[in-house]
Amino acid sequence: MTEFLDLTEAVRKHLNPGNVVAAEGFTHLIPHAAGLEIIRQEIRHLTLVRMTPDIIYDQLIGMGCADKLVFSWGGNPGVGSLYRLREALEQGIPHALELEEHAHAAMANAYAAGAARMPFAIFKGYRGTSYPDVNPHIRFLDCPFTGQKVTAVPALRPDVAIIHAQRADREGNVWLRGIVGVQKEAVLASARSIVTVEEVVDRVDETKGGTVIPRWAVSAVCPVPLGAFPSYAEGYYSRSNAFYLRWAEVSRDYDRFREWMDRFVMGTRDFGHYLLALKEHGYV
Amino acid sequence: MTEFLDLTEAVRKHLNPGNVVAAEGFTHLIPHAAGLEIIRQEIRHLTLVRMTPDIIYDQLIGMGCADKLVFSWGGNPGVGSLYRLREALEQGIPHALELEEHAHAAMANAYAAGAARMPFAIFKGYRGTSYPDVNPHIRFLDCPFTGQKVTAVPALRPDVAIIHAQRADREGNVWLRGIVGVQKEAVLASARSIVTVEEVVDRVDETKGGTVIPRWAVSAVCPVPLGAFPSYAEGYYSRSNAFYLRWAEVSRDYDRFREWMDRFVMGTRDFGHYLLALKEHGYV
Amino acid sequence: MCEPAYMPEEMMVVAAARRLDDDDVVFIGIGLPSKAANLARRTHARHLSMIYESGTLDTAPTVLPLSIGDPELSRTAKAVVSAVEMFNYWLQGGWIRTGFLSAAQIDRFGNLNSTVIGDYRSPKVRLPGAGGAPEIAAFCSRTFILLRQSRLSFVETPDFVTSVGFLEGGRSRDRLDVSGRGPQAVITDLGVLEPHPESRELVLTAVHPGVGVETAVEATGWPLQVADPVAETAPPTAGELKVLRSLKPSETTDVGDKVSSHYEVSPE
Amino acid sequence: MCEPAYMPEEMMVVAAARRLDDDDVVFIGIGLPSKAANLARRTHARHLSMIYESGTLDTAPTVLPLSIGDPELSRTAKAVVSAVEMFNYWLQGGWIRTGFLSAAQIDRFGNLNSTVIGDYRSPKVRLPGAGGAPEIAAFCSRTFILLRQSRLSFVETPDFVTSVGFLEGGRSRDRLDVSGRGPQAVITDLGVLEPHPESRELVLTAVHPGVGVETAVEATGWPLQVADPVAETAPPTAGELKVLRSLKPSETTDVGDKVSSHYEVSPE
Repeated sequence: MTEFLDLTEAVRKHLNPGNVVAAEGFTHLIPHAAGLEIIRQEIRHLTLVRMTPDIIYDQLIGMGCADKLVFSWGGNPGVGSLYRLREALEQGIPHALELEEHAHAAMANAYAAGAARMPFAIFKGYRGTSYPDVNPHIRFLDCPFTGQKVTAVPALRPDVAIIHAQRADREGNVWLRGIVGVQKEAVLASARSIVTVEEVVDRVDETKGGTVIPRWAVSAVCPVPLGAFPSYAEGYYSRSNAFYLRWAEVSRDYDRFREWMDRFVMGTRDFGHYLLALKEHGYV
Repeated sequence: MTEFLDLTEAVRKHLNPGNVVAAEGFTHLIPHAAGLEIIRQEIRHLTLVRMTPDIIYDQLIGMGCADKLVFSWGGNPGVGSLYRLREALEQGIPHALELEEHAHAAMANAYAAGAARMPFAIFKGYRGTSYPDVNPHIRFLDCPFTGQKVTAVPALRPDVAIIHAQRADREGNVWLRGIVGVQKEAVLASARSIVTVEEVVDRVDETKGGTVIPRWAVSAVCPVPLGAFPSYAEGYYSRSNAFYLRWAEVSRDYDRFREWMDRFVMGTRDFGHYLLALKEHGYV
Repeated sequence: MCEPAYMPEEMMVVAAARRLDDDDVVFIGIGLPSKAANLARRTHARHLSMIYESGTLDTAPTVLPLSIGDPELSRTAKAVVSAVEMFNYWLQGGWIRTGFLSAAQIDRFGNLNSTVIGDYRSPKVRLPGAGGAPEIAAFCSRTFILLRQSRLSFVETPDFVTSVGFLEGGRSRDRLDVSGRGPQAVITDLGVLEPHPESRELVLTAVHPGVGVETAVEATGWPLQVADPVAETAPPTAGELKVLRSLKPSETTDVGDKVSSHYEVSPE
Repeated sequence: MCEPAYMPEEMMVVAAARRLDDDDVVFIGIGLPSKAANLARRTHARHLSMIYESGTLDTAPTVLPLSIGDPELSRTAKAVVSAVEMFNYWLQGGWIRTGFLSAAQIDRFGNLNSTVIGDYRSPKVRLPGAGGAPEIAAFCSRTFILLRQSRLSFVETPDFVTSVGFLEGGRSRDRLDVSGRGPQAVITDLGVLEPHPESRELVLTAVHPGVGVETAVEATGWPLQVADPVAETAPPTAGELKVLRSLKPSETTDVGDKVSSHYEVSPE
């Protein structure tokens, strides 16, 4: 059953060092504010899970919060590399990062299996690829009826899911619309969940579209306007493509990255102050 | 890629004797008009598949169209028995009916597996029940990662899916809203599909809610207003509970049932004339 | 103060409703469970979440739905999900706290038959079958069984097990790897049976007002264990009955006019 | 008539667009494939269905989306589905006719690497990884690969196979039980390579205007087979170029004002 919490409190209450954390968002509604709060609280030894790690995961990795990454596509969408991710893997900066690498279909099915409390998922992926050679979590089994070979991956059951949504009602029922990716599955697969929302309204339902996640499936709801920035929230604000481009500059060199993070993230007390600092320095 | 057809033509084109047919609808949007057209065309030796066979399946079975039924709950909802189904199973009237019996969870997963072109589905059902004793299509296998036992059922891959929806646009994209059951899965799992719709409109999409099935996933779209009667179409008309009650009277005795079907179904040339005849005799 | 008169079925509904909590998440079918949940939501459990098998989450019907697919349910639901999602994510996923079940037969361990009376291949009475019952029995954290008590339904050995209770009793359910804890009470028209904490055999723990223990024992097809002492259910209060009787079924409109407008052809 | 000047990338996009049919159902990523599909939809293939990996079915963007999750895509889509549904029902389900792929490395059988250059455990260059590419490669009925041709990318042995082409050639792909037929063409900045009907080895079947066969052979890291005769791609028409150059990227608005209104505190 959910409770309304300040984001700082929610992260303090639900995130512990060593947790498996899925901060999901598939090209939309990416929970940047919550990710930055994890960095601010210096929570370490995390296993980060996400289909499409982008800037916020680059930041978490660069700041040394992650021991392991479970993912299926890691890049700066439309721009290029994630330099902090690449340097972690190519040079162990700031420290080595363990990988469990998948394709999107495997991750999506693994979340769905987690949400359904299944120990594993089956699908038809990975045939003819090198992934089974480098990921021991990819196995094959035979259909008990036809003998056909199918692919199996273990279910994802994170300790904490974090997503951003457009709205919650006053009881904490969450509503999101637009591209939804695996956000619902991530929440349902996880032991705990934090949902940041653009605003709190009187009622949410699906009669005019969108998806509702009931309050009893969510641990904490935190109102954080613009909480997906530089990602977007359909109906609220658009993606800051400029920030994604500037991130390539900011993040390319480790020292520059640290300086930037120290100033804008570690040096601000919450997401609102971070945004105001970005604005002051011309980033928004 | 879809085409607009008259319901009579669509059934003639896509249904063949011996086909596996899933005319789905979970308490809503049940494709009665299409089912009656199968009866009118006397298409036999069908394997009928549906989670919740109700009146229309009772009619198909009583008229001898079905050799086999794959199902998970067979009753007259809120009323009681389906007498034609019961007499087929208890007394072989009009002929014996082979059963493949499941629980809802198994059927839903089997459709989803069919839609995903998987040979089988896994879930956690049937533990401690008698179903595996009477249904050889229920098997168990071990998780390749944890050794946990999971349940397996074969995928459903019908020859033809039939559903009813509220709307199609002029290109044949289908839109439905309200309770959706397994309709989308049934269409995607089947080799061919017929969709009857209440009306044809200029545009359908999901921006104000509902679900769209794209035209290229549907074989035929047939405008049939009231095509779900005595079931309902949310936003169009409500369920005729009175008809469900009267069906218990009409169907209890085989001869009475045959007489009724001969008069109202075999004796009318299409669904419109059937409804007019029902109206004339006080059934609506 | 004189107690109001009531029907046995009303006692069942009231007894079931009282067991629901304010923050409950309840999976319900039509009939008595729907009445019980709607009564609870209008009395002591205003935040209760009602979930119907048709895929409607957190419905708030203003009338009593006539079927699990009543449009009143989807109209007032916070979310409507597909059958696949309902069974996999919500039921098997373990999010539903309380489930209601009924059946044609029950045994001393709460195993239920709603499939067939007689032999499966040549049935005496063919019943509707499983539906979602096996999953409700397996995956709701707890279940309540609502069932009129008689030797025909409370049997030594059911002809079929559609939905599992405590299997063979004791800890035998645990080996099934199902997340639900099993039936917590069987509420009948005569009283309440609850599982013994060790043996998991159903024990008569309460009788409804005016019902003798012997009546309940007589109506049971196995030697019924009886708690000592047996409680007596508090009768329905005037308030409970008033709310219960105010629950009106949803209405439907006739399609006759629509038949005419769509299909009646004016004479050429 | 003098032919219009154009960039090599424009030739690639035009050559790709021409291969799309009016009733095509196309799975596209950002960049050249998105341009090709949008060009086709505005010229000869007005009924083409565009599907983006983010879950948007049958989108009709009025501008060129900047990412697969551009709000223009969900705003104009007929349907928006979850990632689970996209990969299971639509891609693996076999409903998508045409897929586009790219990569850092390709071999003579159209196997693609977008994962890593060098050793997987100690990479020289770590690339973004698979995303949906393995499923596009496996389950779209046919795929087109868009890739600039050079010895760095057209290699004897890729460091990793992210997405399967014709595996080891011949009928070896058939044993994988994937429904898609594999790559039908590799469209580069120099020409077009198509699989040999028997060996499935990529053969240079066309060069773009002004490109010599030798240039293409030189830019290939294996001994490139060349069709006899080699066709020459028709250059982009003025009409194609006009439409292609009219495709404008989607615009975004700055959130600066919203930062102020939500977070700027007036002095106390």
